[in-house]
Amino acid sequence: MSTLDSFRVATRAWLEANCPASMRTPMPEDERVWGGRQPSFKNPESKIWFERMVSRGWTVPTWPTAWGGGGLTTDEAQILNDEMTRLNCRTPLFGFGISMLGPVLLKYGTEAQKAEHLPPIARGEIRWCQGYSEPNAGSDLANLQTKAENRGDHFLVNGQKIWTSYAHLADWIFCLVRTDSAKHRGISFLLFDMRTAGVKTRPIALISGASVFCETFFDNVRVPTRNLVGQLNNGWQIAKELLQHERGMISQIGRAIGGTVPPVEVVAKQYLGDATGKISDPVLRDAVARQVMNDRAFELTIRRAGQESAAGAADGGASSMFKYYGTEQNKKKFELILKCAGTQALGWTGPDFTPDELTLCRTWLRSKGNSIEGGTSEIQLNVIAKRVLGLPD
Amino acid sequence: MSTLDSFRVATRAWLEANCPASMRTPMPEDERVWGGRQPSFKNPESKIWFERMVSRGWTVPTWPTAWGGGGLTTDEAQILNDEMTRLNCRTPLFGFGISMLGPVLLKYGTEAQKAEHLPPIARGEIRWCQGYSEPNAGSDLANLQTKAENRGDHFLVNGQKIWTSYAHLADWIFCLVRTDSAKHRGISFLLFDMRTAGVKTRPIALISGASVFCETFFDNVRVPTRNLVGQLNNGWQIAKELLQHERGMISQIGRAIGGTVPPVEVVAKQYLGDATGKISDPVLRDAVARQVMNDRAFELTIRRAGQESAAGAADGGASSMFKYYGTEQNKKKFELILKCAGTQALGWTGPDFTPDELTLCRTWLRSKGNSIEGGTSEIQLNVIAKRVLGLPD
Amino acid sequence: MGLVLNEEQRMLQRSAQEFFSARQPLKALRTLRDNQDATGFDRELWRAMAELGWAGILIPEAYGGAAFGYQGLGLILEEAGRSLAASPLISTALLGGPLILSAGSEAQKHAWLGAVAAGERVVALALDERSRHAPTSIATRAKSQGSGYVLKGSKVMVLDGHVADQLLVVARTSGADDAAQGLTIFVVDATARGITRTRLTLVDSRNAANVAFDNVEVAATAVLGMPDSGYAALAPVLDGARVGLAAEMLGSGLEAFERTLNYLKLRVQFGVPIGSFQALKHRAALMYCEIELTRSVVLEALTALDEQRGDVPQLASLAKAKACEMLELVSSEAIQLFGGIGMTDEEEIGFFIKRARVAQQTFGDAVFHRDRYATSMGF
Amino acid sequence: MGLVLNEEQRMLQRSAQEFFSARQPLKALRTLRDNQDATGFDRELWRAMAELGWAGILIPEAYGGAAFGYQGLGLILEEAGRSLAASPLISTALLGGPLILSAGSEAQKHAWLGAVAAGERVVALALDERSRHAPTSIATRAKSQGSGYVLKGSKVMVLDGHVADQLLVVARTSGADDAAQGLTIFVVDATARGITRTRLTLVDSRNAANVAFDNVEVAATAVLGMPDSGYAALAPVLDGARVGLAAEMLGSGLEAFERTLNYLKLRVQFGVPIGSFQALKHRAALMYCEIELTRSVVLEALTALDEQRGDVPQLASLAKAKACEMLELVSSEAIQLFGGIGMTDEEEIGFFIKRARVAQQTFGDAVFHRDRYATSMGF
Repeated sequence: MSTLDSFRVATRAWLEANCPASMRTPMPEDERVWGGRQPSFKNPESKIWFERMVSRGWTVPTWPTAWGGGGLTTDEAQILNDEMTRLNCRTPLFGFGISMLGPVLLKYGTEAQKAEHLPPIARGEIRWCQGYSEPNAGSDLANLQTKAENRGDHFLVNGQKIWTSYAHLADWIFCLVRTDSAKHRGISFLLFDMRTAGVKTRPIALISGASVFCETFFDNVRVPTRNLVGQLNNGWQIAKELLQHERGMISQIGRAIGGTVPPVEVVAKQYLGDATGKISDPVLRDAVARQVMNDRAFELTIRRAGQESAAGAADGGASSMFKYYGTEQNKKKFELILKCAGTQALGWTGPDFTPDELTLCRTWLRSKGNSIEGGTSEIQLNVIAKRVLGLPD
Repeated sequence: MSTLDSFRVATRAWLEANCPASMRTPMPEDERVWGGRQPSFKNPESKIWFERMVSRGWTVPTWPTAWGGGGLTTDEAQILNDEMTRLNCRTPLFGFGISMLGPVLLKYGTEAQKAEHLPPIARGEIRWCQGYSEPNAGSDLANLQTKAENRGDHFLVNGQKIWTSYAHLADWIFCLVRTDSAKHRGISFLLFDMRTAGVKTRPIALISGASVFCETFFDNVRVPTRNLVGQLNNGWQIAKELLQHERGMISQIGRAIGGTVPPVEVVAKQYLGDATGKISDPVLRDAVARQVMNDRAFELTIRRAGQESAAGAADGGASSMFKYYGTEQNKKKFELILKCAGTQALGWTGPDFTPDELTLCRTWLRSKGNSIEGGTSEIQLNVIAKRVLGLPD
Repeated sequence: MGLVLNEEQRMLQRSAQEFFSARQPLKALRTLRDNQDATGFDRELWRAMAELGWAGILIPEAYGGAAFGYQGLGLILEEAGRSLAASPLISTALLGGPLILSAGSEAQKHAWLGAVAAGERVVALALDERSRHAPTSIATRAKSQGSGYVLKGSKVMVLDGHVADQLLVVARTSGADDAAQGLTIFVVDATARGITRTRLTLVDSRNAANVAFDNVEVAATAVLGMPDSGYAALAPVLDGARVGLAAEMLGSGLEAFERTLNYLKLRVQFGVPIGSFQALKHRAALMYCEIELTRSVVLEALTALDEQRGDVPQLASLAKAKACEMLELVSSEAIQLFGGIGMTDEEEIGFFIKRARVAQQTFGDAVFHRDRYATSMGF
Repeated sequence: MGLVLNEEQRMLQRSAQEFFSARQPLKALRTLRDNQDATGFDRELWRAMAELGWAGILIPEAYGGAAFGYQGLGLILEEAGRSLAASPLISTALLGGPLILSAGSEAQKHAWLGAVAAGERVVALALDERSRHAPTSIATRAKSQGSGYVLKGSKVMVLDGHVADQLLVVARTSGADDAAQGLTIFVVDATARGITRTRLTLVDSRNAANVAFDNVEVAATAVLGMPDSGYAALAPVLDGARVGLAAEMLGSGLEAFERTLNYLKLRVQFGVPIGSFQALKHRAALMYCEIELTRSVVLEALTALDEQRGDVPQLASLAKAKACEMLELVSSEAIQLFGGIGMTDEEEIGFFIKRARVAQQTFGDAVFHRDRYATSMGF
């Protein structure tokens, strides 16, 4: 038996022995484990599962063991992933520390920074948020104005961020700040504790109701100079890498959100199905067919891109295409659901609507943000035109 | 009885007495009278009708009688138009001289130019064509490069025009030429005889088959200086006015073309109607409904613009909106007809298709040009955004 | 179409503009929403609107109305649509009053119309029973009992149903569940025994209720007009409501578009106003065309209503379908073009998309009306 | 899906690219058109294609074919679509041969397939009878007479029908006019007495004919496979043809798109390439997405055909519908973006829109296939 085969056998056995039963069921949104200084575990088994995975370093399987990771090779990590999928194991820990900051620190961080920040991320002790957008720096992110004055041993940070996800629940922030007037070459990447004096957050209510986004204000916040990641004024490079990564994540949002709402043809049948299950309105039936066919074509395209990438024929514009098409398709899906369900999909609260119907309405509204956050659809189309099609500026 | 009422009574009587029977029927394309040095009258009665109208100056009712016109007031001209419509009288004479050059000469021409050119236009003796577009001056018309060197008593014209409608049949041309390097302030408006040495035309075949368009070549063409209309280098002002006028005409093209092809719901019923006349494919039926509803809304909007303009509330962007919407709607109409008629609308020649079916196919292809000629749809949208909506450059 | 306004209409338009911008700006709806106001509109303001003659605008002077016609009401609704004003204009001025006028006996008209025109009574139409508009799919039954009837069934999306004084209930007295024949309209006291009203909290924060009828006993005099032929009286009134709603939607679309246009001119990214980007310009120009077309069909339909023309049903479907398509486009584009800020509850633009979808579904969406238009054209 | 090509497939693709660009560029179609060529394709080239193994690409080696499968044929058709090449690939390699293979007896296979694979016989499917694809709406009847049958009826849009050596005629031997049951396929000599073939001159300058059967007598041995159950054999072959045609359409869309993209980069107006205008960029990016999606579904459907998977019918409808939508968009946008020059016959881009509309109608348009997909999904 090859080493990898042995690894697979051992991993499978460990997972089967250690993953609690309820951790093998689909995860409700509110059972996600985010860690942090005040961790919450709605389902007690999620704490057990989290702790066992932390003990293996498998919250971050490919990170070095020195930093709390599992030290796995890419192949081994793939096997772990396969086996977790096979058993329907839940992801034990979520957070921007794992998905965004960790990779940045591994690439750009000093040894001291790695030692200070990576293990707490791996162990879910510190929850991170991301300070990128500002009121006047949306699509034009590099226009950010939050200022960090270099005062020798510290930076003095003043300004405002917006769309800071979970800022009100986060312990630390990684943040793009302006350290020079040159638009792209004057941006730096700073880390600081959200408890630092001068940091304030204010949650943003979205049109869909409550939200995880905040406005975050910095008033003379003192950040130790050692919390600069990478070189001074070189933060834009880091930001670009993270943005591409984020795009990929958001193009999944539609699919994830879709997961909490039944497929469009199911909703259509529920409200418009005749005795045989056929959607009784032929015009809406055609629209539903178009929707599910494009969904299928899109899924196949994502799969194809995966194969191409595995074969080394990766396409630089793929993430923009997926971000664009996935989010637009998701918006169309909800508009179509609204047409099929009629007024029953338009309830805000109250007993005359089922919980599913109320979710439909909120999720429809939330879907409108998908084509804005993480780079608008317009920006994605610009990127495709330029990078993939080579059209001139 | 008011003067206008008397005019109406007399006009009606004259039309009833003088308009031949066949001139009160719908006019096939090939019975249009264009006049010119070699006029052709396929229907002999069209010659009688033409001559009678010329004798009244009613080929150009509002032009002064001194220039061969009818000398009518706007109100009288409206009455003439009403009465001709009432009797279904055909337009006795067509041509760019009447619709385009005449108004320009009346506004910008010298007395000598009016005396030389207007009466022959009114009497249908000279057929005009329009030299505007060039291979590299399409949407960017002001980029035109056809050069007219001022040689004292004459201009020496060299260059090439394209899309010159009926150039191969025209006697004279009105033409935009470059007399200075300043893009917009270096264009002049010249008239010359198509028999002048150095003028050559070559008809253009369109994707729909034969066409009325030509390429027109000028090789050292000598044009007398007195044939300059308006001031030197001020031709762009004239051009802009004519373009707005042309736009209005082309937005009618769809409706005119539509006139030679049955309405979309009639074609759809012909190929897809069930025993009750209902279109049997519900998805295409919905598309047909959408099409005819938008057609109706568009017609109502044109009518409304007419009322607004009569009430002095004219909208500067209306002609662009009509050009844009009318031509796009016309293209959609033919695409829909193709979907309804299936392969029967895809014949090029031959006995297995009816003449109507063959016309459908050619007209579908020709409709694609509507959103290009006279300013592309893209240009119209630019104009609406700028002039009507005030969006910045 | 009656496009060029006469002096009287211009005055009406000006007073509507002033009324809604001063007394019912969009933030009034937000306040009603945030306070979870039990009524859902401002009774004070409704009385003020009635004093201006708007509650009885379609009611002849003989019955105490202002008789200003659909074109006049259209002007008011367009302005109401701009500020998304919540009021019984649709339930009572556009539907309740006119239906009593259309179907009622002289006695019934005299009994009810004066109070409607005075803004003293809210009268709601209890018609639909499904989540998509289907005006002849009526399963609510009225059975003869003694000299009167007993009503049994349930209705959804009854506009202002929770605050109505009277309900005009469309019930089946004969015929199959989806037949136009056999429907009868009853005027029923909204607090009658056996009636349960549940106020709906909809995404647009406007007013509607579901209403259940559990063996509600009504007198024979409650029948509005003739038994079994209520649909004939209802149909033209319903078309009027569709057109009136389309006028409101036109106003909402215009307002959302103008706000978006303004944002495009002010919002700077990459050193220039985002309205200078050609792709956004073209989309704005497209919206402009759709709004212009919608205005034309709404005006034509309003005129046809006042002239009681035979093509009212066709034009009503044209106006409502076009208003639905336009407003779906404009309200969606507005959010996208406002970007992140448009997703916040703090920014008002989001109220337009919420109202849009409810208005789209009310009295038939674009699919419904395209089908109806096609049928009217014989294909 | 079989995306990553193996070495054999890469060689096939290269040879197809070379063949079509060198020997059948787009101007070959123009020449056939302008010369009003009686055959409508180049027999010489067809023989060359057969020598490369393409005529018998779906035929097992045992019957003289190359057995390269649908994925191989898809590569060839995609390249053929780029140059809009006219050849019997669809009629014979994609339909005629495979239908004999699917339905025929051993004797019939041995009798016909070798000649098909050698490019010696053109075999055409005579199926449709209406102007829109309706594969079970068959009124052409085959009545028993003696030991054989008599065929009566007429067929439209028989691809290569005017030059076919044999016709595979789908005729009704029992059942109602639109039933799938009761259809029988006959192999009929194209010159048999009673057959009238009218070549169609279509807008795309490709080959099809209307064929009339006036009491055509055929022997019992002409029945391909079993009487009355021809549709079961035809259905998978027809799905293969839909996918193959979608592959051709993908190639045409790609080529039209690349030519347009190139034009956007070269054409200068207002001092800049028109491809720098954002509105055009966004439209180009949109087309790119649609082409990418089409490629995915075509590849998946080709793979499913080779693997004889159960979801072939669903994927065939997905591929054909998507190809129709994509090519309608791309071919129309191409004309608009080329501007006036695109309207001239001299510029080749117009050939794409002409071919597109015929291909869209062939074997079912997007409306047909969305309906079929919905049915297959149970809604």
